[in-house]
This record gives sequence, C-alpha cells and structure tokens, in this order.
Amino acid sequence: MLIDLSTPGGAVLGLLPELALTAWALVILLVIAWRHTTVADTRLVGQLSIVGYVLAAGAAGWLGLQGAHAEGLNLMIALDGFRFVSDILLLWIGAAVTVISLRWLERQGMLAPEYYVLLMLATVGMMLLAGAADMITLFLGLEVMSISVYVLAGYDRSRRASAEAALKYFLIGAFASGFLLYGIALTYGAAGQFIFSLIGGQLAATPPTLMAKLGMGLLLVGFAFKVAAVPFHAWAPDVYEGAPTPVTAFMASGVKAAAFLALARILAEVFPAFVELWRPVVGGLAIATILVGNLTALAQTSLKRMLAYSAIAHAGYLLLAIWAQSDSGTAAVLIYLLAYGLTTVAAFGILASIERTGTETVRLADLEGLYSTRPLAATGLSVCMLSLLGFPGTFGFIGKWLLLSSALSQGEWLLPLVAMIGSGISIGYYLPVVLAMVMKPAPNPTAHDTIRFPRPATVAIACCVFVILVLGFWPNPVLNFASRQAVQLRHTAVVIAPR
Amino acid sequence: MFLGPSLALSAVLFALGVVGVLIQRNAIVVFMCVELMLNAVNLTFVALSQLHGISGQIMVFFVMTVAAAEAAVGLAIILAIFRHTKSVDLTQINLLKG
Amino acid sequence: MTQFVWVAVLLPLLGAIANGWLAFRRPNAKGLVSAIGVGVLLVAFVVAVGVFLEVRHRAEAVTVLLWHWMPVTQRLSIDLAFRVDRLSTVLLLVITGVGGLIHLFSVGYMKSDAGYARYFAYLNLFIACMLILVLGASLPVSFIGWEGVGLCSYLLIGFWFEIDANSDAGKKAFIANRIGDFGVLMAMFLLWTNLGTLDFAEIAQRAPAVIPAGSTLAVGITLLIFLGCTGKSAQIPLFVWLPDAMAGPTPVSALIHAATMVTAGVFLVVRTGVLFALAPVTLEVVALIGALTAFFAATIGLRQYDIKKVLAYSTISQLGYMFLGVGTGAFATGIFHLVTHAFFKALLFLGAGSVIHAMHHAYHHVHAHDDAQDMRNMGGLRAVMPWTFTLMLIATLAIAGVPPFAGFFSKDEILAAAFARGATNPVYLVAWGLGVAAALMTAYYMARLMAMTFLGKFRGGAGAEPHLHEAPWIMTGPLVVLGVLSVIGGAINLPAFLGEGSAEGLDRWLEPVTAPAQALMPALVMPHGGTEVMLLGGAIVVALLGLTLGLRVTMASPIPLPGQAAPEHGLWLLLNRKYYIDELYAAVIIRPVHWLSRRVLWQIIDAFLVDRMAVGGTARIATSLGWLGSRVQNGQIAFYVVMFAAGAVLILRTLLR
Amino acid sequence: MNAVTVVFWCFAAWAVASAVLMITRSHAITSALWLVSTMFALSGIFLLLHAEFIAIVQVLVYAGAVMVLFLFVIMLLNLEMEPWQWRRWPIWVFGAGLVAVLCASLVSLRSYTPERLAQEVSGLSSAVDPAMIFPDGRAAEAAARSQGVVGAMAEPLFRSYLVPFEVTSILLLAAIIGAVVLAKRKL
Repeated sequence: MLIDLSTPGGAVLGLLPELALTAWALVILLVIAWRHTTVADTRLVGQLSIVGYVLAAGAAGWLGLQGAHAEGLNLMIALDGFRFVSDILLLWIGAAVTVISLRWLERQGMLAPEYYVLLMLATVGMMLLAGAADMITLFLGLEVMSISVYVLAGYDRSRRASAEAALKYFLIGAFASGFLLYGIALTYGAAGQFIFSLIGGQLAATPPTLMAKLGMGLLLVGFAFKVAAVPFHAWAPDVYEGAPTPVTAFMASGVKAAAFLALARILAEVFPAFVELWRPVVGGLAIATILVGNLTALAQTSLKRMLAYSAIAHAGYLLLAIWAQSDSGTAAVLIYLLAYGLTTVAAFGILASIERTGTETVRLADLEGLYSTRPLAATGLSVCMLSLLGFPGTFGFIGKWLLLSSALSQGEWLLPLVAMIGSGISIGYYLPVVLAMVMKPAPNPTAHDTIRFPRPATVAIACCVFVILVLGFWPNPVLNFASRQAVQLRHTAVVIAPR
Repeated sequence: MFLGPSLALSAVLFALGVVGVLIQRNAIVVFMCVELMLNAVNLTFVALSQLHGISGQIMVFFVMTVAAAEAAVGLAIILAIFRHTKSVDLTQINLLKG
Repeated sequence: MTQFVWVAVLLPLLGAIANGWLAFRRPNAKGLVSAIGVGVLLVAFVVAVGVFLEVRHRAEAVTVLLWHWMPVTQRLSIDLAFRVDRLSTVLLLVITGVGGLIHLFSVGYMKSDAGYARYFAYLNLFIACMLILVLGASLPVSFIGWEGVGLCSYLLIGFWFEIDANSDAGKKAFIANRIGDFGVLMAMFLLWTNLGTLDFAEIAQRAPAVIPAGSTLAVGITLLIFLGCTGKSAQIPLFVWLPDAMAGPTPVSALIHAATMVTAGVFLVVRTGVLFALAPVTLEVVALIGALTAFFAATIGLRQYDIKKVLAYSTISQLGYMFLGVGTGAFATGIFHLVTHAFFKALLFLGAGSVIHAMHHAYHHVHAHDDAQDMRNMGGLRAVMPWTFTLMLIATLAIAGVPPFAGFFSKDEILAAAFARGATNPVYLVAWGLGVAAALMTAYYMARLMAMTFLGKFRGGAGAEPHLHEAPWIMTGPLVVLGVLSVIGGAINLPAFLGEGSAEGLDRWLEPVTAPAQALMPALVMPHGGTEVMLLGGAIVVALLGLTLGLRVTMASPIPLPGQAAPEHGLWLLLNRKYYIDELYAAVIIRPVHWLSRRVLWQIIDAFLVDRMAVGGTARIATSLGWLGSRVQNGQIAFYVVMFAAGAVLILRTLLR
Repeated sequence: MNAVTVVFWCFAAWAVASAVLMITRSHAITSALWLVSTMFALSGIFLLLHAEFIAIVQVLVYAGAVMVLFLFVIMLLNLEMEPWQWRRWPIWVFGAGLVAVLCASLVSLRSYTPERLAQEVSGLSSAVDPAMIFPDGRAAEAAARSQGVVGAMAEPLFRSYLVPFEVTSILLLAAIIGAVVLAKRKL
C-alpha cells in the first residue's frame, strides 16, 4: 500500500496506530470524567484501556500486512516493517504492564485511573520515538514518553521514594534532553535537514565535519542516557527502585526498548556514513555498561534494585548488536528486546505480587522457601532468572546467541568476550534468587501468606513464561519474521549529489 | 549573520547551565538551569535557521512547547517531593542510593 | 525404532513434569511417583535396546530431525535434531540401563524422605537432559543437555536444602561448571565463524579441509572444549566441586557424579574427535591433565575418612584415566573405561549408600548423632551385610584392576595405549608412569575402605550394633545386577590375544564413529607379544600389591574414632611391635605420602589454593568491585551529573580525535 | 565593527553575565529573575538574527508565562534563605574541569562562518557563495517580506509540520494530566 505522507489523509493513515491509541486514551479520559471514585471504576478503566492497545496493535498489524510504504520519502514517521514490528512490541509491553497493574494499584491504594491514560500516552510517545523518521517527531515522541513516565514514576504519592524517583528521573532526564536537543541542532546545522534519510544522504556525501561529529556525539549522549548506558546510568537504579513496581517494569522494558529501536534507526539511517566514528563509542559504552551493570548488581540485596542493575547490564548486551550495524544485528536487537521485554515484565510482575502493601522492598531473604509455598510463582521467577542469565532452552539464550553472533560476524572479539564474562558474572546474582526460592526453607510457615496473585496478572505472567520457554526451543517463526523486518532498515545512506 | 559568535555564545550558555546543575542544591534552580540549557540550544537553532530556512525556527517553537510542558510537570513533581521532605534541597533527597 | 528415539527423551521429561506436579498435589502418593519415575526409565531402556538392535546392523549415523531450531541467516542453521550412531547408542544404553537401576535403588533408599516426588522429578529431568546431551546432532543441542544436567546436578546436590552447606556446594558446582561452559560456548563461536556449521557430522567433514592440522586455531578450539570438559568432568583445575557435590543423596552421587554426567566431558572429546585429532598438542595436554588428575586425586583419596569422599576422589581419579585414554587418541578405549566405570562406580556408590542407610537407621534407633558416613565409625559390617560386602568386594576388585573383572581390561588398555604412544612421545611415558602410580594407590585406598568398613569390629557403639541390617531387596537387587555387570563388563572389549572372534568388540563397534579422527592421527601400535604380557603382568602385580598393602596397613593398628588421637601418634607407639616391616614402610613411604596427601595436596592446594583463592578469590574480587560500584551510586543528583558530564566529554573527545 | 555588531556583543555580554549571576545566586527568586534577564538578552539576539516571531514568543511565553510559573511555585513553597556554600569535595573541582573541556569542545564551533558551512555542506574545495548553497534561507527571508513574519512561520507549521504540531497537543495533554494528578491534594 502506497501512502503519501504529505497529505493529511496520508498522514492519518500512516499514523493510524498512534492515532487509534490516542483516540482511545481520550475516550478513557471521558469515562474517567464520570467514573473516578471507587475501586471498581479504576478497575473498569484499566480493563477498558486494554482495548486501546488491541486496536492500535490491530492498526499496526493491518498496515504491516498491507505492506504500507511511503510515496517518496518517509516524512515525520517511518513506514516500514521495522516500525510496525516495533509498534506491536511496544503495544504489547504497554498492555502487559496494564494487566499486571490492574489489581496492584488497588492493593497499594493508588486509586487514580489517570494512571492508565498516562500509560497509554507514554506508549504513544514510545511508538512515535521508535517510528520517527525525522528529528522533530523523534524529539516530541521522546518528550511525550518522558513526561508521562516522569509522572508515572511519582505516581505513588504516599511514598517518599516514589516522589524522589520522579524528581531524579525528571531532573536528569530534562538535563539529558538538553544534550539530545543540542545534538539535533548541530546535526541540523551540518545537514540543513530534519528528515533522517536526507540527513543520512547529506552526511554521506561529504567527509565528517566538526559540526556533524559534535552533533552525533551529543545525540549519542542523549540516547545513552535513555538506554541507561554507563556512565549515564546512575539515575536508573534509584528511579527503578523508587517507582511503583509495574512502572519500573514499563521503564525497564518499554522505555528502554523504544530508545533502543530509535537508536538503531538513527544510526542506520542518519549516521551510516560515520560508522567507523561511532563504533568505538558504542563499543566502549557496551563494555563499560556490561561490566559495571553486572558487577554492581552483585552487591545488591533489594531484588528490585538488583533487577535495575541487571537491566543496565542488558542494555550493554543490546549495544553490542547496535555496534554490529548489520541486518543480523538489527534482527538481534528485535529478538533480544522481545526476549528481554517478556522476561522483565514477567519478573517484575511476580515481584509486584510478592510485594507487601506499603513501603517494604522485597529482599532476597523474603523469597526463601517460596518454592514450597508458591511453586508456580517460584518456577516462573526461576525461568525468568534463567532466561536473563541466557540459559539454553530459554528465549534469553536465543537472544544472547544472536547478539554475540552478530558481533562476531563483524570479526570483533573483544566485545563478545566481555559480554560472555559479564554473563558469567551475572550467575552471581541471578542464581541466588533461584537458590533462595528452591533450596532454602521458609523462615516461618506464614512467611508468604501476604502474597497475592490476582488472576489477570497470573494469566499474563504465565503467558510470558510459557512463551519464553516455547520460543527457547522453537524460535523459528519469530526469528524469520524478525529478520524479514530487520532488512527493511537500511544500513546505507542514499547518497545525494552535493549541492 | 553572527553564525560563529552565536554558536559560541550558545555553547557558553549551555555550559553555564551544566555548571548550574552541578553546583546548585535547590531543585527549582537546578530545573531553571536546565531551562537555560534549552534556551542556549534555541539560540543555535535560530542562528542556523538563517541559512537552513524557517524549519529551525519551527523547531524552536516546539522546544518552547516542550519546555512549558516540562515546567508544568516538573514543578508538580517538585511540589510532590516538598510535601514529603518539606525541602527542595537536593543534598537531602538521597533516600535511594547504593 | 531409531526414528522414535525422541520417545526416550520425551518420556523422562513428561515423568519429571508429572512427578513435579505430584510433588505439590499428592506428596504422599509414593507408589504412583515410583511407578512413573521408574516406569519411564524402563520404557526408555526398551527404546534404547530397540535402537541398539537396529544400529547393530548399520554402521552409518542416522539424524532424527525434530524441527528447525535457529535458522537465522543463510550461514547459521541449527536444527533440533538427534544423532543416532554407535557412540550415542552405547551411551543411551548405559544411561537408561544404569540410570534405571539407580532409580530402582532410590525407591528403597528415599522411601521415608519427605521430598520423594520432588526427588524423582529432578532425577527424571536429569535423565532427559543427559539423553539430549548424548543424542544431540549439533553442539548447541548437546549444549542444552550439557547445561541442563548441570542444573539438575545442582538441584540434586542441594536436595536437602535445610543444610546451608549443601546449597553452597550446589552453587560451587554450578559456578565451576559455568566456567567450563564458557569455554564450550567460545569454542562454538570459533567453530561457527570458521566452519559455518555446528553440526557434528558437518564439523567432522569440513574441519580437516578448513582448519590446518596443528594450527593455533585447532589448538585453541580444542583447548576451549577441553576447558568445558574439565568443568563437567571434574579435572584439574576445575575438580573442586565434585567432592563437595557428595552432599546430595547417595543414589544421586551414583547416577550423576559417578556414572553419567561427569563422563560427559569424555563423550564430548570423542564426539569432536576430529578436531582433537587436528591438534596433537591438545591431545598431549588432555592426556597429561588426565594422568595428573588420576594421580593427584588418588593421593588425596588415600587419607579421607568419609566413605563418599573416598569414592568421590576415586571418581575424579578414574575420570582422569578416561581422559588419559582419549588423550592417546584411542577414543574407544576411553569410552570402554567410561562404560565399565559406570558399572563398578555405580555399584560402589550404591553399596556405600546401602552402608550409610544401615548406619543411619542404626543411629536413628539409638538416637545417636554420629556421622553415618565416617568410616571410623564403621567396621565389621561384613557379618550383618553379607550381600553388600560381597558386591562391594567385586566392585573393589574391578576398580583395582584385578582380572577378570571389568576394570582390569579397560584400565589396562588405557595404560597400554599411553605406553605405546610413549615410544615416540615422552609426554605419554610420563602420563603412563603417573597412571601406574595412581593404579597402585587406587588399589590401596579401596582396600583401606573395605577394611575400615567391613572388617574388624564395629566401632559405632555397642548400642547401635544390633540395629544394623542388610538393605531391602529393592536396593540390593540393582546392586546384584551391577555386580554381574562389573564382573563380565570387560567382555565387551577383550584384548586381542584372548581370542580373535570376540576380542575388541567395542573398538570395532565404535569404528565408524572414530575412523575419521583416527585417519588424521598417526596409527597407534598397541604393544603385543612379550611387551603386552609384561604390561598385563605388571598391572596385576600393582593391583595386588596395592590391595595387600592397603589391607595390611589399615588392619595393623586400631582405628581411632573421629575426634580421638590422630593415627600418626598411634603408629609411633607400635613401632617396635609385631608389624615392624609395615611400620617401617609406613614411616618411610606411607606417612610421607599421607602427609603430602592430607596436608599439602588436600589442605593447601585443593582447599586453600584452588578452592579459596581461585574460586573464592575471583568471587570476592567481583563482589568488592560491585561494592565499589554501589558506593559510587551515592544518591546525589549532582554526583550523577558529574558522571554524566564525564561520559559526555569522553564521547565528544573520542569523536573529535 | 558596525553598530549591529556592537549591539550583538552587548546582548551577548548581558546574557552571559545574567546566566553567571543566575547560577551563583543563593536564593531561588534572585536566580529566577536573572534567568528572566538572560531570556530578554537572548530575545534581543533573536531579533538580530531575524527571528522576530521567536523573539516575541520568547518574551511572551518563556519570560512571561513559564518563569511566572516558576516564581509562583517558589513563593508557594516559601523557602527559607539557604546559605550559599561552595561544594568542598574534589569531585566538584573534577566536575568543573569536565565542564570546561565540554565547553571548549562546543565553543570550537565559533570558527563557523556561513562560507565555511556552505563549503562543508557542498563538499567543494574552493570558496562558494552561501546564498547559492542555502536557498532555503533566502526563501525564508523572501517569505517573511511577502507574508509577514507570522505568516512565514505559519505556512510550513500547518502544512509540513502538521503532524508534530498535533503531537504537541498530546504532549500538553499528558503534561496537564500529569500535573493535575501529582498536584491534587487527594486522589
């Protein structure tokens, strides 16, 4: 299907998934206007909001099946398989987080149904960020996402930690936005364009200039912040720990995924000509991120914080695939994000259910003996830990395998080696979780009585765990699909004649 | 045209914003320093838009919108933390660490 | 039947799921649990026999494709497929056969354990993983099983998780194994980037053309694979976990840490034999490490008091023999020892389990809390446990290398192969010497074990003695079968001079598997005629000497109870008495060796250097680095901004370089 | 040095001085007022750079609305005067050094002239006329003359940049919901 994005009709068609989700968010807002007082209202709004994700995913799927592509240039928003796949991935994360939030909000006494609207708007922002075809949409998408997530991080207003998380995220996030914007400005200066493919063509036509290099550097800084790469990671553990747990799941999977998808697109479409320049930077970030993330995770006692550092380490692995800058690397990014997203949502979902009402964080000792009282939850969390560890037979292994092989096929040795060392270190903190649940007795018979597994969350988590296992052994269809979409992201610029 | 001088001025103001974020302890002032950084970038856009056309100025327009939205949310967040700590001193806001 | 080999994998997997479910729903339905747990193994064994009957008439391998697993690009295509050939058939029979016997034994041994269903769930899962390991048609598929058996082993070591030390032992095992897995994974990537395949058959086909013989690449790949093997098969330097792994239930030690999982390394070397054939240097390393491990572990085994620890070090030592065997390039010989070892070591462990079971029950009756595994508390059990004694005696003779028991033939063949290689390469001669010395010590410590356990008088207290009794038939039955196998097991590969028709059965059976690798190596001329007879005679003499010495030295002096006077002092008092010769011998040779074994090798090298410094030290360094990272995270936004600015400056300066 | 250049440098000095004062004041209100002063200086520079619309919006929206919001919140919180103190630890010296390097990297952009940029963009080795290379700039000037400053902005804003313009409405919606949710006394 050929879409002319320069006409209003074409723009509406091209933005159908985003528009569907936004429109549904507005409908939900209207519902909230009348019903916002009781527990049942909150629950209703949450259930209704899932329809929006389904609608939007349907729209994205329809566009993808129609083979939608732009007439001429991709203006504002990209029309390719990579975007539709990204959209569905992000929508899935949004929907899954909504499901695990359903009863959790009630338990924690956070009865403000606007939560779900913000979640939807954040997802719209993520989709715009990941699908942007020019710098303006990219920046606005990033800000829509960030502003919604700043609020979500501080949503539990009864807890000081939540407010503190929001403040830290907001201040450092706005600070990082400044760098990103500066990068956009200088890239604009060097190319005279905001549209990705045109910038890419312009930059490929001439040797790297000072302004272009600085612009790219500052853009990388901005994205390194969003993906929480070392040394721009310091906010992440604090914010992940303080935010409400489902929001943490959203940040660790969705926000990170959107940032990575956008980074992959920018490096592929805008800076393919500078690949030798940015590779050392991305490689260095990857090494630092893998080592610092994994080592610091060792020292954690709070499970949420441990997962936060593990999320940092995983960003390092993903940078490896970005580094490869190849079709197999892009496919690896998609697969790894899917594997990591499934696992993270499931792990945080289980963690949210284990949490007691109030402020107490879940520590390793709190999990002791979980296997004997809650075998299914313990099994689920164990599968998540093994998948994060990259244990063969889980989807995490497939993801890690693809990452390493994409880097290795570029003839690189150091990065995969560091990744494997990091993966070795990670045994030191993933395994004790399994160990505590399976091998330690419960401290007392009533230790786990406060754990509640509401049905919707259980179903969502069980689905995730099941998919992790099934795809671990039978990833074929997903892999083929991902590699078909990945090749649509070109890694070469269309060189335009110098003016 | 003042292209070079504007870019340099922009860089200096941006750096001053970064310094402000580093040395200030008041969350509101830190946020204002971030606004200063955004303003500095706006200057770059405007300077470049003399050559590259009106699109740079349109970007500035969007940046101002974003800044306004960030201000609304940011100040609400600062109010929220103030309710808990009765202070906006960033050195006191370090419950989360380690 | 070959096409249905997946049934043998699927059934234990389903058994594991069913038992896992029962563990929570019907923890007391022990009858059902045993029926499922043992039943699936029985069916799997029938399948294995069916496969064997087919493979008997077929030399070439058959690949059973289940589904495509990871076809990502044109270059990388990995199928989930099983490879049924003569090597995997042998292993299939051993795993399902010996595994089935151990399952049966467990029915009696674990009868009163609360975690009965959970135990069988793990055990079935282990069998499924082990079968995936040996049946895998490509390295990644085998790697699933490789990792899976590690996980099961870890779960089973920590089975009695109420005791902290047990779960720590489990963790240690897992970490040591993961270090090895790192090597395998790296080797896989190297193979893939160079050969573009990970399929065993294609590796064997392409490797000789692509990888030059003796090249750094060949040595690198094989050394990495061997690193994995040292982890899984408890060789120097990654052997530290195996003795600790004895914390699990005894049948687990028999199944996983003696008969099956730990031999996976030997299997992997044979599976990738072509690669090893391309790297003679690695083969030397394998042989030398194997011989050193055999010697080193046997030395430590001389002076242990825990009956399972003796057997654990003995296992490490015997695994060393297997690696010495494959290191000479005589792959079939290594597999031969693997099979016979599975018989007699399983028998030894189960016998020890029977003894511990009896001791435990006796102590339980009198409410004593003495160590049921300490041999100093035993003695004189021959009278009450005649079956166990007889069967363990058979196993002892087998492991010591007394003809015509199974171990004699396999061990002798390994030493003969090493001796033959020694003619051209002195490294193998050293290895042979170490192997012979280890054989002497093996006989010694086994005789010591038998003497301390079964001979003399019962030292565990008069009160407990009347409660000692022979194990029930469900436990002794499997022992009898294993005993028969330990006696006649050597028949599968008799040396050539014992008759043309039946001799070297296993060698010929495995020839289709080992031929491609053998073609790349200089032919191994086995000693024959006078040399062969001399070697055989020497081996018999060494075995008998070791046994006699062990028996005499152990019986020479009263064995003190744990916590009482150290035997060294007791020996001095007896210096001028009846066993003067023995005592002199003890003073000049045995005591220094004991001292070396216990103080130097075990306490300093094993416990301190390897265990504390290498394994523990790495962990400590990592933890303290993590602590440092955690301190940097001080919660101050301004500090985070400094880090941010540092990163930004680094990035910009890198780009502007 | 003509009069316009003198005015530019005056504005620049004003902006930098105000910014320095802003980041070093110990009281939030003083800082806010110095930020307003910086913004006025910048708006003057925008005028010199022929961005009249942006200059006006800068004063109206930024200095007028956003900063008033800041002042409002500062006064609402009624913070007591916090004594100024330099951070003592060496880490801040380190931080200052880092920012100096950052600043130096970015200030290296001062060497850009329209001619240099034109040369870089065109990839030519000889000197070129910026007016030839950057037709968009001239077109914008022409549009400003024919349609007026606002018209020249409005035309592309509502045609080419319609989608981003609509996205800002989502942005503002999210900000409104967020601010309301966080600031409400009771959920």
